[in-house]
Amino acid sequence: MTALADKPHLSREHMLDLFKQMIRIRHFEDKCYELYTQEKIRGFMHLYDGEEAIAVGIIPVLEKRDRIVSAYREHGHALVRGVPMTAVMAEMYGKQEGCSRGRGGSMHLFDRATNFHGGNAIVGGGLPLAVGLALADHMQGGDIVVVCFFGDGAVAEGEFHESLNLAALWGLSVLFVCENNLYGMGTALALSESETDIQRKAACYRIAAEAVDGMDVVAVEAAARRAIHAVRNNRKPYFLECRTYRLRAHSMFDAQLYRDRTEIEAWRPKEPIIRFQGWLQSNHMIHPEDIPRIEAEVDAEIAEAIAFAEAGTWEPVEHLTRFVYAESAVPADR
Amino acid sequence: MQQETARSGTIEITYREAVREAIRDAIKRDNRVFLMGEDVGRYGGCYAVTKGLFAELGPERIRDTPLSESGFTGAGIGAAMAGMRPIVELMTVNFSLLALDQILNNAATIRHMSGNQFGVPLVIRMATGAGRQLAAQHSHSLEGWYAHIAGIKVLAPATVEDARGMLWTALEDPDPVLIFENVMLYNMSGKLAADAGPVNIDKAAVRRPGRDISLITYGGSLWKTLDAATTLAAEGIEAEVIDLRSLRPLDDATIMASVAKTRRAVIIDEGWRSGSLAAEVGMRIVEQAFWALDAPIGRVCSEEVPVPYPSHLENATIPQAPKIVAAAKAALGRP
Amino acid sequence: MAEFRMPSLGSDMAAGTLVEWLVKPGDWVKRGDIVAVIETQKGAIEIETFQPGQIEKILVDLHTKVPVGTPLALIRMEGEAKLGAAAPAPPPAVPIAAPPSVPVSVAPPSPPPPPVAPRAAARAPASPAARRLAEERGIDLSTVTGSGPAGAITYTDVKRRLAEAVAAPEKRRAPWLDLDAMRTAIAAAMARSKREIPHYYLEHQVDVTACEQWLAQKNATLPPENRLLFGALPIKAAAAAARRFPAFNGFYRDNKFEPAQAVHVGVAIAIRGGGLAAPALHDTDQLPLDELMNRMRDLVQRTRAGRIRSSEMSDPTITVSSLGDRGVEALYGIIYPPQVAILGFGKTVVRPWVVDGAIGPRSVITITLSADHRVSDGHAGALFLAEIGKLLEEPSKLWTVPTFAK
Amino acid sequence: MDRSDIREVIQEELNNIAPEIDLASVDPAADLREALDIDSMDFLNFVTAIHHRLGLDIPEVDYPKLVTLDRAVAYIEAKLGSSKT
Repeated sequence: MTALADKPHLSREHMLDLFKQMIRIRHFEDKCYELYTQEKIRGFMHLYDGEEAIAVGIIPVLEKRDRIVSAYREHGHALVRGVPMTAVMAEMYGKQEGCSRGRGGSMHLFDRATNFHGGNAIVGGGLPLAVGLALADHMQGGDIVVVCFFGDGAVAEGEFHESLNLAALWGLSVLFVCENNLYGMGTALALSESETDIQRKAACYRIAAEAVDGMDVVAVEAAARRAIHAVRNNRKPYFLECRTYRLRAHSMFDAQLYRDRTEIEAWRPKEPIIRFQGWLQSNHMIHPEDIPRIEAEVDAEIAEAIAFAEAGTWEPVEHLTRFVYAESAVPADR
Repeated sequence: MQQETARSGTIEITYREAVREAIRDAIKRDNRVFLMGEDVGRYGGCYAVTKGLFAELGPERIRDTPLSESGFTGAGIGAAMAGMRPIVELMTVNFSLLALDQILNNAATIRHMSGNQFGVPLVIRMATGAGRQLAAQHSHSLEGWYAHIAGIKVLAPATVEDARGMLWTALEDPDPVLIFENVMLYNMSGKLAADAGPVNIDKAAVRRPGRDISLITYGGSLWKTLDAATTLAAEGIEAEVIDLRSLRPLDDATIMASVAKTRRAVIIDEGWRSGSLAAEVGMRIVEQAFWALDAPIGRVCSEEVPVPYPSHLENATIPQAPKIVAAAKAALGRP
Repeated sequence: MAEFRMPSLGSDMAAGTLVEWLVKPGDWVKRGDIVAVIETQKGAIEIETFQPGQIEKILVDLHTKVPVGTPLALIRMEGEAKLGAAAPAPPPAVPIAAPPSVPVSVAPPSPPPPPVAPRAAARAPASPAARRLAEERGIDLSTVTGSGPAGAITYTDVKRRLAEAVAAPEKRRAPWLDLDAMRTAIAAAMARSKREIPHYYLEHQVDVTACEQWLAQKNATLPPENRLLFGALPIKAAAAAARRFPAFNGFYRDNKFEPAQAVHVGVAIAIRGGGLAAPALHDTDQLPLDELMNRMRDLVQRTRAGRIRSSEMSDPTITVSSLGDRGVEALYGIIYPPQVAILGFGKTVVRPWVVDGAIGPRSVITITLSADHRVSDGHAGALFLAEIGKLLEEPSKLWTVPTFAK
Repeated sequence: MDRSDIREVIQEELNNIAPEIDLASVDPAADLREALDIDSMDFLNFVTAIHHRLGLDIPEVDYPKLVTLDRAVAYIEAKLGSSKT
């Protein structure tokens, strides 16, 4: 863990907030796992278990006006960005009170209020969108940062290279965040990439890059501050590879034949919540009663979200074709 | 350049110049509008449509892109989501296949899937069709594929008036609009009102009224169909020629009104017959005007082969006026 | 007592096979502990419990395939009595709330195009347009020669057939309407009427200007199919008057007169190409004018098509004959036996007429009565005609039903 | 709907009413009621048919404008023209 001294922001209140944010994601998704086995949630569901430090370290550093593009392992990003947990849970139930009107589900959370431009189920599909969002802001003379989250699997896609090149070529304020959890679904990184030191790929497009221990929320936050500052001021893209590990399967229905249990057990003690809790305790920044209080607050929020989703309603079938196109009349002839 | 015919207020202009004027006019009128595509700037466009615009409007608004169709099309979508009104030029429909995922899974889908929180007011222009001996990979006509996609609109300007007028209306549309420009039309010149402006993009047009048979077509095939109608007229057959203009949504009302009158229809479509736009139009006629039909619906489409390089084979592949005349006569039970 | 159930791990997973228990009764487990391994089509998957507590009882043996949701083990929660030792019956397993059934109603199917009405298989195929025209014009497709491929009948073929029909009227007239037979029947009836019935004749002229104005004002508000013809008014007036003067409404049979209970006015209808019939409009006095008009229109159309019901021919209790606007001023009809009266309405003529002492142009119609002197006399006939005249001067009264209490 | 179409519709309807008359031989300027021996019931049916097929409302006051073939065609053409604008 990074030394306490050179971390000016390490107030107790901020540390507990980081801790709570991670617990919030972990418990939320743990409940989702249970609800999925009870057939309340269907479709694909990809959990963030073990990678929470990345979302909690990066997203709070953004401004309200900044924009986020995520992929399908997106619950943590949405929750930390401020998409209401009630709306997220309702969306996973497929209820119309969900943040995408129940139409997207776990992989397609959208929220205009927080500039959360959705998950994307096509690997690498979000990268060009992020470039475009930054291009628009660039042409409108703004100074926002667009953060684009993707996994190590995406670096093999053509769009990854096209997007990095466009961002560098046109000087666009995109923070590319690669959540490298060592597996592209069932394929270990070494079996799909000739160069496994992913952050080195950014150099081909002259994009500043660094790798950070994705299990250390404080380290991730420090890197995020540097990266976001650089992007906003230099008006250039930045590449941040967060090295992490996912403790659960790729998605719900995955026998994980590609790795054995000992490897998972070896990573468990290194997961961000356990590490951060240990670090907080050794630095006397957390009191014994903090943890149960935080967990109670989080579990109460989750219970409320579930009740909200249970009470949610199904979008009427008659609305099936609404919003395929905009409903405002288009001025045809002028 | 256009010759100004002061007296009657019309100008003689080529289809290419009409498209260029539409782009220039849009960029000048709305600072959210910019053009993005391969070789559209310094090179002036591979069909010289955007020649001169780079010098006049600058690199920000006439933006050359690397050969990354998926990348810059996705960027166009992202920019549109964030308040811009981009015009993405995919050089030809043949290269648009690399961007089909972005067009289908993002552009066409986001409004519906986001519960109407995000729209994609984007225009994508691309050349289409065969006829320049560019062989199979450069001669596709896939408007029918795109007209299949829920969430986008698809246009086929066949006249200089539509080439000049459709772009602005499309840019004002809150949803993605694809505009297909047939390669054989760029050099065609025609009359245009000097002050020509935006036109509607949801109605078909009766280009030639007639009583005996409805010839329904779009884009590059319109002019071959009009030639066929002239030949038929010499034999006493009055054919009505319908220019679809919009391939999605289709203007059923105009089609059915024509078929109800003539009781016969032949559809001319440069796509391959199987699963073509012609198949869709034909099915709609059967659904909505069955009891008016006095003959089976005819189709004149491309032969189902990769378009060959030699011109005699290329001409044999794509619809031509004689084939249209023959199909019309067959429908009329005439030799 | 909570149940540990077979979890669903994917929408395409219907069941799982238990291959290994990692716990045994009595073990304490907490939320998230791996308790068993199940075999699925994707391979072996460790499953965890969400319910802390002590494993009470294993319910499913190894290597048995069970559907999703099947209870696999019972978990006794902290502080709960053990099963069996005077323990109350285990609380009913908390039923997993069945997922609210997603409304399965598919989007209301857009109305399927009208099913193609099964056509009697005409011998030669005919185009839809040809079929529709033939049906509209009542042309039998089998009588049409097709010029289309394999003799298929086209629209133009049917039109040509229609034109041919015009050229040959004989072939054209409905074969079931034998005018010659009709002529002989009329001859017999008229001859018998003249032989047996002592007719007396009366005539009465009536100012019908009010009728014309009322009718014009009424029709201005109606679409063509609901408009009234002038001819309907005299029939209504005659029916109303006949109700009050029974001597003109009945039958003379077996040397005596039977007054009729109802008033069925026989309407004389000319048939194209010669021929005449006077079928009955039943209960004419009870019909409101618009209903009377509809029935008259139907009666005329059926009569000309030769489809009159036998009751309509035998039931008339009095007959009204009108030559309409192209006839003559007055007509003196011959009574249809066994009836005892026939009214004639001549052509409406504009003639000088004294109204409140002043002379002016008025529309005047001449009404005639031929009646059976065995049943009624001139005096009664005059009163009868006067009543009809009075009714025609107040047309709005004729509009309502019944004009006069029965 | 041009002039020849209108004439065709009128002849078709008159043909329904007086099928045995050869319309081609009828003087287009002659009074139809005379030429085809049409009574007021027939004429009302004719007006009703035109109303249905062409969607034209024909008030009673206009009946005199329809008594010959030529005048009927002219009347309907004018009415259709005005209703289209």
